[in-house]
Amino acid sequence: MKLGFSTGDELFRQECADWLNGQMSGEFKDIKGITKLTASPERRKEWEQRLGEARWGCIGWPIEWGGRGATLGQQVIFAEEYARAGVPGRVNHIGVELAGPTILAFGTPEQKQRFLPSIAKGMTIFCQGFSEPNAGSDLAGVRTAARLEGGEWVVNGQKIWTSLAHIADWIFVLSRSEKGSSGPNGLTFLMMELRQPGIEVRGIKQINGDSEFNETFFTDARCPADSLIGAAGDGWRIAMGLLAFERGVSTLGQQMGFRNELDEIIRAAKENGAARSPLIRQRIAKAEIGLRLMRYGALRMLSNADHSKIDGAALTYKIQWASWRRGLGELAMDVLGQAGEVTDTNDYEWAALPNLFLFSRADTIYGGTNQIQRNLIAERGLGMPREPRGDA
Amino acid sequence: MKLGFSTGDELFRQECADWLNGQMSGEFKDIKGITKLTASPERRKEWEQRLGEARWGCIGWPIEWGGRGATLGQQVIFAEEYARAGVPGRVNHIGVELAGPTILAFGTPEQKQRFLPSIAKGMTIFCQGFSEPNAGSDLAGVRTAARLEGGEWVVNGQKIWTSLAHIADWIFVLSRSEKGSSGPNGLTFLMMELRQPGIEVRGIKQINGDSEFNETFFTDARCPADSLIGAAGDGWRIAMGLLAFERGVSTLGQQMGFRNELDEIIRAAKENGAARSPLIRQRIAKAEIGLRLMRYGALRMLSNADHSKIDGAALTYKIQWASWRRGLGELAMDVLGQAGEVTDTNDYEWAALPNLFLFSRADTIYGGTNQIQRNLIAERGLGMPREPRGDA
Amino acid sequence: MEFAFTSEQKMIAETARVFFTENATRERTRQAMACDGVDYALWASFCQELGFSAIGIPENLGGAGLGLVEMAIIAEAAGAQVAAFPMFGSLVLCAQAIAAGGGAGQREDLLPRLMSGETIAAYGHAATLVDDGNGLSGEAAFVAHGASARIFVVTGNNGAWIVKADAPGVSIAQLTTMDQTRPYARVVLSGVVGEPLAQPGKAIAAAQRAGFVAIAAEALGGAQACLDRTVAYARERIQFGRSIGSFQAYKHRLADMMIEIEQARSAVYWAACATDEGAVDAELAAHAAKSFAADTYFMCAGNMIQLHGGIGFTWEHDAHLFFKRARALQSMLGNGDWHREQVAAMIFGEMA
Amino acid sequence: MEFAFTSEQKMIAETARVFFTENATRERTRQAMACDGVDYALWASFCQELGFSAIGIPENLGGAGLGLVEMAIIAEAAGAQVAAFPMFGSLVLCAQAIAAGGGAGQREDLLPRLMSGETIAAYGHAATLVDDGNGLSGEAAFVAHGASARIFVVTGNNGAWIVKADAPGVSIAQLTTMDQTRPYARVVLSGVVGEPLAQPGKAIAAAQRAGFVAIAAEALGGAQACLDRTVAYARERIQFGRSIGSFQAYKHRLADMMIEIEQARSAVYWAACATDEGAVDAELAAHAAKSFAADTYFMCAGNMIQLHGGIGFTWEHDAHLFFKRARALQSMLGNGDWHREQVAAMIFGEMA
Repeated sequence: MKLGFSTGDELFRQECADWLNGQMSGEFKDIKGITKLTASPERRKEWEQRLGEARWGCIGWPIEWGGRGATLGQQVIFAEEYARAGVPGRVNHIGVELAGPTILAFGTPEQKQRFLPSIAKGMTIFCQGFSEPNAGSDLAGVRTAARLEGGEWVVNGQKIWTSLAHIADWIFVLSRSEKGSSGPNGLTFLMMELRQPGIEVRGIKQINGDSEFNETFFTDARCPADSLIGAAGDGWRIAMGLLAFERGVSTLGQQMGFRNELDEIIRAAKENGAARSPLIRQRIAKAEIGLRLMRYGALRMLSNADHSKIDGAALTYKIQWASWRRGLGELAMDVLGQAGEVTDTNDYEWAALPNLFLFSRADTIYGGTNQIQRNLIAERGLGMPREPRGDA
Repeated sequence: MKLGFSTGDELFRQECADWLNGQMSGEFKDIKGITKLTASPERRKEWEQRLGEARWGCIGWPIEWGGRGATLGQQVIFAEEYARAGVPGRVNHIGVELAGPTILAFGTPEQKQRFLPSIAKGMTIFCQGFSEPNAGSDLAGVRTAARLEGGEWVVNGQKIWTSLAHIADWIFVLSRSEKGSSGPNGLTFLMMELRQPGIEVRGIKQINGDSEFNETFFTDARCPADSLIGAAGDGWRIAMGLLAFERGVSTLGQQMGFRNELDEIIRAAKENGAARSPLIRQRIAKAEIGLRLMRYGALRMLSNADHSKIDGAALTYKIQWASWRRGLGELAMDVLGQAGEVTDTNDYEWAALPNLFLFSRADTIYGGTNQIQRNLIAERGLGMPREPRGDA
Repeated sequence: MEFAFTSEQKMIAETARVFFTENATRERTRQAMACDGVDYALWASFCQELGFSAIGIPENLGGAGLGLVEMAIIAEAAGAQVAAFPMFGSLVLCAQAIAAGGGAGQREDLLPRLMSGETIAAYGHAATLVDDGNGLSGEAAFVAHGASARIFVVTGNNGAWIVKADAPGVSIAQLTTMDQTRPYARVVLSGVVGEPLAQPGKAIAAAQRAGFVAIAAEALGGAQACLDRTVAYARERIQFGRSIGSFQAYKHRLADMMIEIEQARSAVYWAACATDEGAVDAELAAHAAKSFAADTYFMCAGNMIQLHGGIGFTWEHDAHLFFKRARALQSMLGNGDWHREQVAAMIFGEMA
Repeated sequence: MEFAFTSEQKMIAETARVFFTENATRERTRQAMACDGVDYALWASFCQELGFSAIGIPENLGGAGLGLVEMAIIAEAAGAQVAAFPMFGSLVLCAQAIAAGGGAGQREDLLPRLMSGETIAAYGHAATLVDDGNGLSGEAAFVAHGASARIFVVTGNNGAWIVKADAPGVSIAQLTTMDQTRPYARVVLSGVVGEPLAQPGKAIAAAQRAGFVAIAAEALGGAQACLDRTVAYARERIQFGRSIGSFQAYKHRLADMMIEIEQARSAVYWAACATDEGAVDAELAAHAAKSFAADTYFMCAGNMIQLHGGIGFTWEHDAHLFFKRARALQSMLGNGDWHREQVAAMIFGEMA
């Protein structure tokens, strides 16, 4: 058991930091420090391409597909340095962390050739179409219909919470391809071009006044017959595999973002005197401890070589960070006091901490609500009986 | 809406206080301030009889049955003054608050004559036999069997958590009188003499080293055929009615006990300096507020004339006090520090506050666990679907 | 035992409920949110047609002769709809301050105008407020509905004054505020001629007393509305082929909301009643009610979002209105920690 | 990424698990509880047969040359069985203090005796301890397994000493203790001749460091055992005609336990590893681990009682052993609030 990184790793860390800091103090200075998902989309697409050119886009991928075949340790280091340098979040994180790995695992050689290099170069931006208005956390309740017609899939239905759909080029869609099927059967996984007449994207305005999420409507939207990943009807298995990719190295980068948020709270508490309150001090200490434990939980998760055993750290990670961050938003407001409830802008645009308070209410909902997470933990982690589905 | 009591009520309060204080500084001085349920059982039976003689035993009952026909306000006042005077809890509280009211509501004229005056006089002590080892919170799972044989009920089975069974004269027993019946059907409610060869009572030693509760074993135990309350098979309805009596005036007396516990914590915090900790101060303030809200909740409950509407204050009361008191036990220990973890006695006997810490773990379990309470609140109070029974 | 509404109080509650449900609709509230957070039509009919604006003001001052219990009933009903109107600043804080601490002339001049709704008043506190002979100077940072007010009651550490919004030296900046149904303004005074209230101590005490109870009552109404609306949603929403309300995790969260709300209800009417009756524990009750009910509201509004899933954090859904109001009530007039610290000081006998 | 047990560490963990499961049985523990809280047979075989008693002591002092990670592994396994033996006082606190701060003679004399189990040592702190020339005087209030010890390490605000239990002026009173598997004694010194440790600062720092981590590890083991035993119970218990584990409220509580335990596990091995590696955040990690893991244990033990229903608060059931140990670990060597306050001071840069 070891925590420290090797000398080689530390050299690699310096290399990452140098390159990233160079970019952020040079050509991409204008996007440094952006935290909102929706800000400066065009410049951030250019940033994806710059990452791709320099082969920093998908360092964990095999070299043949545009990656560097980096070790886990190196991926961790890159994610940390990325966040430390104040680089904004990846607008193609779905392509890099979900679509790419799925294609790597389940795609045909042609699909790999078609998509992987292009994702790695930052030329193809992906978004995901999973949730539907009447099937929030319940993917098996998907109704969006796909039928094969004249060598094409024709898709009709509606997806919701399709984050980044207003930026993306492609969407992968979980659709019901067997008429009359229900539950997890008869689902198919399709990759579709987003910019086509049959697809309309509408922003969903949220509690914080911003629109990170979208609704996406499919009206006789089309894609070629070979756009499916895996076999027809195999969508459930793919979707489940894909969700499994959601945990991993990127969590450490995410945590660096959390670190920045907590540091800003600590700064604010020092400035306005809240740091003198023993009650606030306890809460800040708890937040600090929680964040550290996320880090070491993630390291345990990444160090776990025995994938046959259920990894408790991985299984509990989503609810842990989501609950932690929601609490952080409340702490932020309690540190700021009423000053956190007003903004200098005219447009209901919020500084980082009040925005954290508002947006973090979504953290415990998307990607599986806290309630769903507890079901999963109890069922997969502890072998408790599964929650029965109704037949309504 | 009014909080204050009338002048007449205040005069009555003085009368109660005078009499109770007279007893507690006179003949019953030796039992003043006792908090343990199990302490001085013989003297406390004598105290029940003294209450009965002076007609203070069941003041809310009709005059013809040994009560005073006291108003609710007077009952509240008596309960408060009873606790304020440091009088130990009633060893016949089951007779006074459960058995008596049940007989009043469902008993035959003969049963009323047989039991009510005797309970009111403190001559007949009751305990209850509801829970069973395999049917903790699930009364419909009762297995203790009763069969009619030669003009007598013959009872076999086992009850658990029969508090005060080592003191009581009578027990009321929820039994299964229809062979092969299950769930809430086929249950019968019997009143049995406790001191008979077929009934054995064994104390259950608890976490705090004491034995407030018992197991009671029935081996061909007998009672006359007319010992049933209501009709045969009607036990479920009676049991449910009886549980409804569990809330009421006595809660205010119970709260005076809580008041004493909280006051002792406040005293300890002043003495050992914990009162200087802002964290402890917050928790003590919360405890104080919680206790006050229990009081005003109980007053709302008692003031509620419209029994057709579900009374939210009544429905949420059990979980409220139980959770509050469990938290109080934790607060007590945090105020005391390690000093709360040792006792001067050789026999694992605990002072009031550490005992509160240990015993209060039971508060959220007996009389319906917190989980059962939340079911009831959601189902009865909010109309949510009922939890399905399995068929295992 | 009479700790229950009288039939007159029941009638007031029902009238208020119907009034706010019919008038403080989501459409009208959202229109008000886009401007200064005042639904002027609502305000006019509340003051002039319904006749509840005089509640809490003694009859000899032209009021309705009803007390804090009735005021709490109204605030509860308004809170249930997150009504966008300036009752809190104008009728609760300012009118109570003037009624309790104003001179005869001030009462006669101002109270009728406030009760009719003709003049909106707002209440601001500035610890640094001084009258140095050249007028009042100082800054009140978070004045609820301050940009809609024609007069202010401003309080400092040694006095309370009436200040006209259009008096020279007054500058008012409306602030973009998280709770758009009750936006704050920053009010800066530089050498402003104010009219001192005759008995500032009494005025401030009355405003606080009423303010704590009104906030608590509003929070109670809001919390109950969060529960009611979530219960309604639970009845119709199907997930995993089952009514979502059939999931025990869901049910138990609703139960937890109800448990807190029932206590908040006891707190609000205890505080209101104790104040009206002049009970010895009235002050403790007000601190208890303010802190407990605001926390209950925040908990319920947070749960409302969570239990609605994704739709719950959209702008379109009303959940965020409750959530933001709940947050505002937590931090107004002292946060929960501060109120509990007051309670602790009373418990430990550290206050007179 | 090597933040996982090596194969040697896995072997130690498995050996320890088997050892404590087989030896620290409920029957033997209850026998020890009725006396001085020491299962002497367990103690002897732990020290002499298993050979883990030298863990945490450097090889040049006769130890096993393994570090806090290995010590945490052992403490975790012992905690899972609420083992009644004096490892914590004797091997963690005292041996670490002597190894780090004792003179050469003290180490050579005492460490072998402690590691062999022949001598039990206990550790006490007395803020008022003074050596006024006539010997040491003062009182250490809560000395774990103090009545079973032959020697003490006692620390005051300006020193640390070895004191023999049978030295003139030492009086030891065993106290009836809530956690009977680790009873406290009150040790009063009146003019006792003690032997000062050569480097008291180092000794105290080492004892604390190891103590915080060992408590955290023990808490982790206990918490996991509470979860494991409750999961086993959930599998067999039927209520309302259903497996009780099929109730979502029940499942979710188990899940909540697991969520905390996984974090506690990260905390314990982060703190152990950071200390072994001399990382800059080692001290913060130790405070974090002690407070977080002890709170986790208490939460899990409380849930264990609750989820077992009535049987859970009987003396007969083992739940109370876990519950009482959890409480003891919360208050030992500084409660959670204190440890978090240390973390806050580090965060705000108030410490050197």
